[in-house]
Amino acid sequence: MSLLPYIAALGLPLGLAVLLTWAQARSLVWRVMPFAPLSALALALLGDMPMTAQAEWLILGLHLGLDDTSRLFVIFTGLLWCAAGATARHWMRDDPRATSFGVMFLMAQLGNLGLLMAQDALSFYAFFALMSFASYGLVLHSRTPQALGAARLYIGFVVLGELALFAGLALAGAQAGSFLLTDLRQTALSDISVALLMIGFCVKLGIMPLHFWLPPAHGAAPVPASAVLSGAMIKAGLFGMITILPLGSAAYADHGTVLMAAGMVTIFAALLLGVQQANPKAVLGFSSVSQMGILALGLGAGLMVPQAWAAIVPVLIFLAAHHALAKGALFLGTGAFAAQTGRVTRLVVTLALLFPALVLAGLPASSGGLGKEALKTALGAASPVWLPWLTVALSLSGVATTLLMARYIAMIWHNPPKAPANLAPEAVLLPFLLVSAASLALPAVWGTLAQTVAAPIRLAPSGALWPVLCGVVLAAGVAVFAHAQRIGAGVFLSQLTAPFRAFGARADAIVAAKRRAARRLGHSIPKALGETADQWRLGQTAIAGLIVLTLAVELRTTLPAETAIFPEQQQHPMPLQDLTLTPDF
Amino acid sequence: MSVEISPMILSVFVPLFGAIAAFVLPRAAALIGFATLVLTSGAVAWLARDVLAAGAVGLPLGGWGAPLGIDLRADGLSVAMLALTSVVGFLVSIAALDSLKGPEQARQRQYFWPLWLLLLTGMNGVYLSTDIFNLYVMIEVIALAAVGLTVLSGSRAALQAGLDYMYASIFGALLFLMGVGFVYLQLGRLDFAGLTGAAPTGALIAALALIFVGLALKTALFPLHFWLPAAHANATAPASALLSGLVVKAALYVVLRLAQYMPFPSENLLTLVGLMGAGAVIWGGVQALRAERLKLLVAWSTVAQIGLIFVAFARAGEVGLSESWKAAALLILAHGIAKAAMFLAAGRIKDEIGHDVIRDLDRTPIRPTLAQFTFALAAISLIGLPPSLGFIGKWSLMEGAMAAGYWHWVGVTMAGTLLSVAYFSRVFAGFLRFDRVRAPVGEHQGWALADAAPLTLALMAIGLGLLAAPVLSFIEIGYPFGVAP
Amino acid sequence: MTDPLVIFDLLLALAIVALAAASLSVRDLFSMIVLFIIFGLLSALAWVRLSAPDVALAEAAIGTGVTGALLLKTLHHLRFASGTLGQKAAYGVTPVAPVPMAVIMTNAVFCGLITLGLVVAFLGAPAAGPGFDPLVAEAMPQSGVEHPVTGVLLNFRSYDTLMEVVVLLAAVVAVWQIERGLSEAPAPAMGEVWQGFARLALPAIVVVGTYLLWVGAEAPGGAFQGGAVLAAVGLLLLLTRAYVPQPAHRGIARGAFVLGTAAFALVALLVASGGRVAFEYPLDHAKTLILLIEGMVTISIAVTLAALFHGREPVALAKGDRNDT
Amino acid sequence: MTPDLIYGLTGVAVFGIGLVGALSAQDRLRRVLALKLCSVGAGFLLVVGAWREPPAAPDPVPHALVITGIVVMVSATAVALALIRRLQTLEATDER
Amino acid sequence: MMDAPLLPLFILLTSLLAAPILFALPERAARLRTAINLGMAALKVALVGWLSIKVSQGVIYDLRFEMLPGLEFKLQADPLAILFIALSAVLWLITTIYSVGYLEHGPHRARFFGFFSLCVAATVGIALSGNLFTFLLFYELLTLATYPLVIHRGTAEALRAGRIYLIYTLAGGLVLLLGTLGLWVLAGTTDFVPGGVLADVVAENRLAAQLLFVVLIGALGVKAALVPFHRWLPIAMVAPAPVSALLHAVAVVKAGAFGIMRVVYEVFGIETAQTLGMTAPLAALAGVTIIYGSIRAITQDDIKKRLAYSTVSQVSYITLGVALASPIAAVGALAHLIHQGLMKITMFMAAGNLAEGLGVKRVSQMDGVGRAMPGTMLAFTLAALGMIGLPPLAGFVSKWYLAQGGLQADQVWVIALLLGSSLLNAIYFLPMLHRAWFRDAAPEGTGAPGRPRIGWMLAAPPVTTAVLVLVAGSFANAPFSPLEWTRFIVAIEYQE
Repeated sequence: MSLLPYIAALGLPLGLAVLLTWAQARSLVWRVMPFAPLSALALALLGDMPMTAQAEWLILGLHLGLDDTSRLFVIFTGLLWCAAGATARHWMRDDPRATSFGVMFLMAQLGNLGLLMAQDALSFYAFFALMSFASYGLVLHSRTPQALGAARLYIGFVVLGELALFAGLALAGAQAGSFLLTDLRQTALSDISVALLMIGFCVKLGIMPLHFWLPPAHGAAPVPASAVLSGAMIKAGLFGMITILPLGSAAYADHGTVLMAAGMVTIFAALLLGVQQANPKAVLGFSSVSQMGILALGLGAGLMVPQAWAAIVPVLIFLAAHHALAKGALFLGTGAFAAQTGRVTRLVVTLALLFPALVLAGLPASSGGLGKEALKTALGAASPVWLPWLTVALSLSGVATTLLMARYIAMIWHNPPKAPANLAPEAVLLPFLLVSAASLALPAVWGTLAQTVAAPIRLAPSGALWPVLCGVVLAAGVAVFAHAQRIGAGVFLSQLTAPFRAFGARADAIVAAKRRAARRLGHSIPKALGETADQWRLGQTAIAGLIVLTLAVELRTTLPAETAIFPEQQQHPMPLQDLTLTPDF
Repeated sequence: MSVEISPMILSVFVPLFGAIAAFVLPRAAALIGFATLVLTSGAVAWLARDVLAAGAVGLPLGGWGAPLGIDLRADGLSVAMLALTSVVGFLVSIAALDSLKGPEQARQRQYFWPLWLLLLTGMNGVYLSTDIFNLYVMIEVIALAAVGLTVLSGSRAALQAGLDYMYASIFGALLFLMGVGFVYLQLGRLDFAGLTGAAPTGALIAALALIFVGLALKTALFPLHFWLPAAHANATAPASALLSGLVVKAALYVVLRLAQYMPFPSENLLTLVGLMGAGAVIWGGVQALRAERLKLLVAWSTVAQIGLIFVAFARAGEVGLSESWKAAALLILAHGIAKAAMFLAAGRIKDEIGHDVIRDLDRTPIRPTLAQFTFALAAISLIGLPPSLGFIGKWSLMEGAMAAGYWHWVGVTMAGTLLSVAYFSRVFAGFLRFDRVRAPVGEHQGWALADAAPLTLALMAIGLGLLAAPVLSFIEIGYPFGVAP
Repeated sequence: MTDPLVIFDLLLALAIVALAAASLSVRDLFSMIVLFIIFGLLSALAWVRLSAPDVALAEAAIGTGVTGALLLKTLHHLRFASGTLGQKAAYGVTPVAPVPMAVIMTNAVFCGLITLGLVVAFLGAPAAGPGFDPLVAEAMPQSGVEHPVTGVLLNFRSYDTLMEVVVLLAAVVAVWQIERGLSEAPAPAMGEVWQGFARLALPAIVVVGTYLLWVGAEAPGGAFQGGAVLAAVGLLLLLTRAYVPQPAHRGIARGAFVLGTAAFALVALLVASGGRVAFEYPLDHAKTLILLIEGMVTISIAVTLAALFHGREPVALAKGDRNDT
Repeated sequence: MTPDLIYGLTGVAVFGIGLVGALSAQDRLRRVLALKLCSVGAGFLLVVGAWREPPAAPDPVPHALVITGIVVMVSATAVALALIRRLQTLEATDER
Repeated sequence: MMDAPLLPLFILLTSLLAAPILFALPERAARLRTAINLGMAALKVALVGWLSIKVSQGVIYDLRFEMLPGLEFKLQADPLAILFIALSAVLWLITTIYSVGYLEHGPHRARFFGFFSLCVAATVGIALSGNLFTFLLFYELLTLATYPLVIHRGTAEALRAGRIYLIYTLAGGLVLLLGTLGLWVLAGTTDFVPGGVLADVVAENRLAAQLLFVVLIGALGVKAALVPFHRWLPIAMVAPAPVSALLHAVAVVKAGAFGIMRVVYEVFGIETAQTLGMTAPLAALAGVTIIYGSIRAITQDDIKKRLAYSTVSQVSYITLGVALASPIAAVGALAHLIHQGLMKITMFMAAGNLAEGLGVKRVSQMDGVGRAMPGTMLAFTLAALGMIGLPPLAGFVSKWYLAQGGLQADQVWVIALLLGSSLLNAIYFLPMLHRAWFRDAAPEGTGAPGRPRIGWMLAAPPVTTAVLVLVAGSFANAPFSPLEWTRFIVAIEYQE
């Protein structure tokens, strides 16, 4: 198998990054920035799986390849990078540090795509590190104190993660006797190496308590960067676990337990932390943390019960895609929202944002709902002890996400993110809408896209509405409560009853006005009528009129046509003595 | 030789002799008048006993018998009217004793009694008559005496009102007389029995129209009410009570009677009557709402109430006439009693506080509480709240209308009731508001004899409602309208 | 029916209608009254043509004579009271806002319609309709009088007649009640000739009146006509100031007013014995009783009519008093 | 063409004329007179009703009724005129 | 014990005859008036006690006389009547004591107590009415007797309130007249018969029966203060405190609610009403009223106005219970008739005491009043907690049965409604309690300078009724408790 496709796929971002350092080519590079992952995408979409290539010659031997799993990752990651690139092109147009951003962006992209294609531990580690460190630049980009702090935190965790990963990979390689990932997967790794690997990847995933870096970083990075950070890059942690850990072959009950517990804590703790955030992107960051908790549940279950892994992994992939697209859409939407200047267009964007938000929250029949249901089903095969808890946690995670999404929607209105000064409002809309549409369409296309691993999703029930509803209701309640808190209970109550009072007052006023008018009329009309009647002596006229009327009425009724007014013969009508009148004298 | 005297002739002649005596002996007029009322009431009670015992009774005066002679006849309805007249008259007389006792009213006192007793003669005559020409003469007796009572105070307003009343009265009587002429022309006789079953011809239709309009004018049925408010509002209190409570009822009674004998109050004519009544209910109510003086308000309420009586009469059309008259009769009785009470109470209020401007009723520290209470009680009956007689009348009205499907009359009645609530509550508000009074509000001063008569009347108006069933069965004695109940 | 009489009837009818219309439309009130008096007299004539001499007499004496005198007196009073006495100018009593012509026209149209309706009704009525005549003819022998009209008035329908006297009584009570005070126009000056005429005429009129009363039993005439003629005596006495009512006479006057009513009613009541009802005079005494009643009623009528003409109750007043309310 | 027809129509006409006057006249005296005309009209009607073809005597009852009517009318007229006089006096004294 | 067939009449006469005597007494004869008042009230309680024992033994009282052909004035003492009559008798006694204290030096006492007696007579008459016609008679008498009480103060505001009251209630009465007539014409009788009298009519003339239902309920709904006819009630609270207490707890609104019961149970019959499809809309209307009244109550600062809106809400529980057409809900409704009366009268008397003793008329002035008037406020607290529905107070019992009834009738929304209403009750009552007990009085002005002097006649009645609230709730299952009596009635009405 030729290495060429891989060179094309990975060389394109690399080449562009290099070109970007050349001033003359910059504008061209920026123009094609959205298409940087295109070759990788094409490879993933068109290539026959599995396909591998190696360049033993490069460094310690570079093994690249794609299989059914990584291919899917490439697809949604690439898509997201495309959209982010398109956004970045406009976002960075007037940025003085655009070049450095572009380079870092492309490098991170290279790392991301590369690690998905890596087939050996070292290249994997390298791409992984490339991605992580390049991202540092993205996080740092704005150079604000906030960004600096976030970056500092970020880099600290990255370092920690890289160290753990490195140690883990090293140990694993030692135990497996090979650095090929396939070998690692088949080896029963020692507990410690698995633990180290888990730490490394969990830092990337942001599983608690290793999550601290994530929200600030996602909040601080520019919109296109945070979209890929949250959508694409953190999935590298998942991908790493799936490809490196010996899941499905060996049981690591303790690890699984820890991971699952952490996941569960993460789901809800992220909620608690997230709702306190004022920066909408930070809220989204916590939402990502929370969502990764869900993934952790699946991973943990897989660690605990290897038999269940086969059922779990397709779902995890789906969930990753789902989260990547939805969260990416949300981040891009945040940018799109920030780019809007008018209230109406903001409202429209908010409405559009509701779709990915609800998808994320797990609206039935959306990717969120399906994914969660599928996960539940898959987890059914795992530990029966944990199952009810998992089910509950998954369901409640819908509530949690809904709450976070509500918080997010509230916050983009309260603290609108800043957009670059001269950004055309409509420029960044297209990527956002594209990713949103992709997110919505995911359940529909997944079948054709994923083929072999799509079955659990196809079979999953559409999911329940109540978590979302609960979340909405709770959010509304909380909003009301917060509103009340802010303005004081008394004021709030009066606000609450204001419509009633207003209605009552209005009704009263209308009635009063009507009554006044009626009274005026009621006084003036009879007065005028009465006076006129007196003055014109209409009563007299009425006498005559009434006689005429009575005559007419009586003639009309008692004299039908055949009755003669001039009877020919008039009989004396009655006998003169009438006994009925004098019944008893 | 023993003189055999019928109570019927007595109930006409006793007041007549009383009037003569009161006129000849002005100093003793009050005493004579009072004694006459007692005796007349006795005669009526005697007659009522006879009627209860024997059903309708008749008396062919001169022994000739109708149609040549004139018959008197008393059935339940006539005795009920006689009783109404006696009772109300008696109580108004008591009130008059008090209200005319001042030295400055010597002249009024001197003429009040003869006129009132002549009025009584006329009314009792109407209720016993069975001859339409005799009715004409009786109506004229009533008219002259009533005009005399109207102008008793001698004020210019009263005189103007009295003159207008006089014109209307004469006019109405003349229309009636012309109608009598046509009846004679067609039938050759004038007794009620002769009217029964007569075929409708042009002459009789003309007679009907003339007589009906003449009576409508006399009873002040809208739109022929123009003379009434001023006349009743400007008369002295006892006179107002008599005029409003009793006099208009005489003409109303004749309408009822003629409807009993005249062969053709057709459906359309009844509709016309009902419409006029509805007009009266509305117009009278509206005018009462904007009346500025208490007595004027009460007078307008009379217009409305008379309208209501006619609505009751027309409530179920031609077919229902044999029942509708009872509702009308009940309302006549109710209104007679209550309105007399109300006018007397209004007079008492005016006497006590010195004016009867509704707007200023709440500015006076003097509160004739008993008179006000009486006024309120009378208003309850006039509005038609249970258990008053007015309520029973209204109940009968609406029941019949409903059963016959004449919903519009139900609507009119309800509208009239609401209007009456509205205009009477204006007065109540004046009675009960205290915050605009400058001086300390006077308390109830104890019982005043002058309040006894109106209070009794008002209590009767309320309490008779509980006795409606016997009253109803009484007026059915002799089967007016020929239908056994 | 001969032609000349029909023509006479037609002419008379035309004159009556024309006079009626003229009296209402003439501007001057005095002319109005004069035209009315002529109208009344012609009507009486018409009633003679309709073989109703009693009615004609009553109409002439009371309906036209007394009414005319009352109207003239009132007109005189009005002109005096409003300070226009002696002026010839037409006088409208109350200055009221004029009624629009449209309303008057409407009235006229309505009245025309009514009249039309009444004409139709009249034409439709039986020409020689049923009546009381057979009943009267049958009952006359028991009435105690020969003249049918008197029989009806004082026997068959004497209740009506009693009430009619009561109406008269009511009128005089009402008039005394209404009119008070001294503000009366001085009587129009009467020349010597009038005074002499009055002296001569009075006995004659009294005789005529009494005669009328007396013949009432057999021929046209009777209490009302006689009373009216006798009232003329009173009018003349009052007009010529031959008699000035004194407060002291009030009692007598009241007695005279009620005399007829009281006697009538008493008789009517007292005869009700021995199976008879009120107003049923015993056959043997019928004529006497009727004559008694007639006499009393005549006196009352005469005095009452005169009093109605005079108007107010005679009262004693200190000089300068204008009113005695 | 008999007298009853002629005078009957006369009566109705007089009644009608009186009616117009009673409704429309604004002068108090004239209204009284108009009413009197009406009563004469009514009298005509009754007298006409009583009339019989000459050899026969007329019905006496209507005659009696008309006489009663005349007396009643003169009473009413007297009262109305007294009212008018009294009112005029009051109005005149008020004005002065 | 002797049999006295005229017993209901005597009960009616104790207050009906008292009225003219009280009117006639001169203003200064205060002792005599008090003696008559209390004597009559005590006599009535005794007679009612006797009557209820007799009725529970199955004696039937039925007095009638004919007013119009076929139309009777009819008094009957059935268990339902006893329920209402006992309430009014007991509360009359208590309120009379309270009024004597309240009006000790006020003007127009003769008038006040006269109409007060008439008002109670009318209430008793309403309870004892054996047919709709008699009911109408007393219903109108009630309107007329309460009008002078509402405007007793004679101010412009009182007059205005009185006018609105009069217009609403008289219009309602007129509509009731129409309905009664309609019933008379349709059914030929107006008698109250368990199971209704209209079953036959409904079959052939469904629309007319439906119209009749709407007319009758609309007419009665005016007095029962159902939305949208409730407007008069909060306005009428300008009346003196004892009048408000009586109006809200016993007489007027209860007369309306009681009338609705009679109409639904004994004119139409619950099955017929259901067949007509009229109970569900009625229940919905009651639900709307419950919520609406509570919401409006929240923002009222005037104590009495808040209580008035609370009444709007609470009285509709009764209507709701009737309209749910389930026996258990009916038990709740009937029990609430009593319980709400006890609770609301307590609160109004307490509010009157606050106004009298401290001059406190607004919620915002209530800071620290609990310390100033502990007895009164304790009573108020008990009643308020009862209103919210805390066990073991009376309000809990009725709400519990209503909720059970809602379940029985498969109307789960009722539960939500009751919960929501309780929540709202808490929202508007608890702040009052919080202010009264947990806040310090304002240093000057609004607060109480020291312990106020109110006589025992003012202090004792609310405490008494509050104790009754506690007892009625705690001993709900004891014999002769309102609840037990209610079960007895429901067994009759549902013909079980």
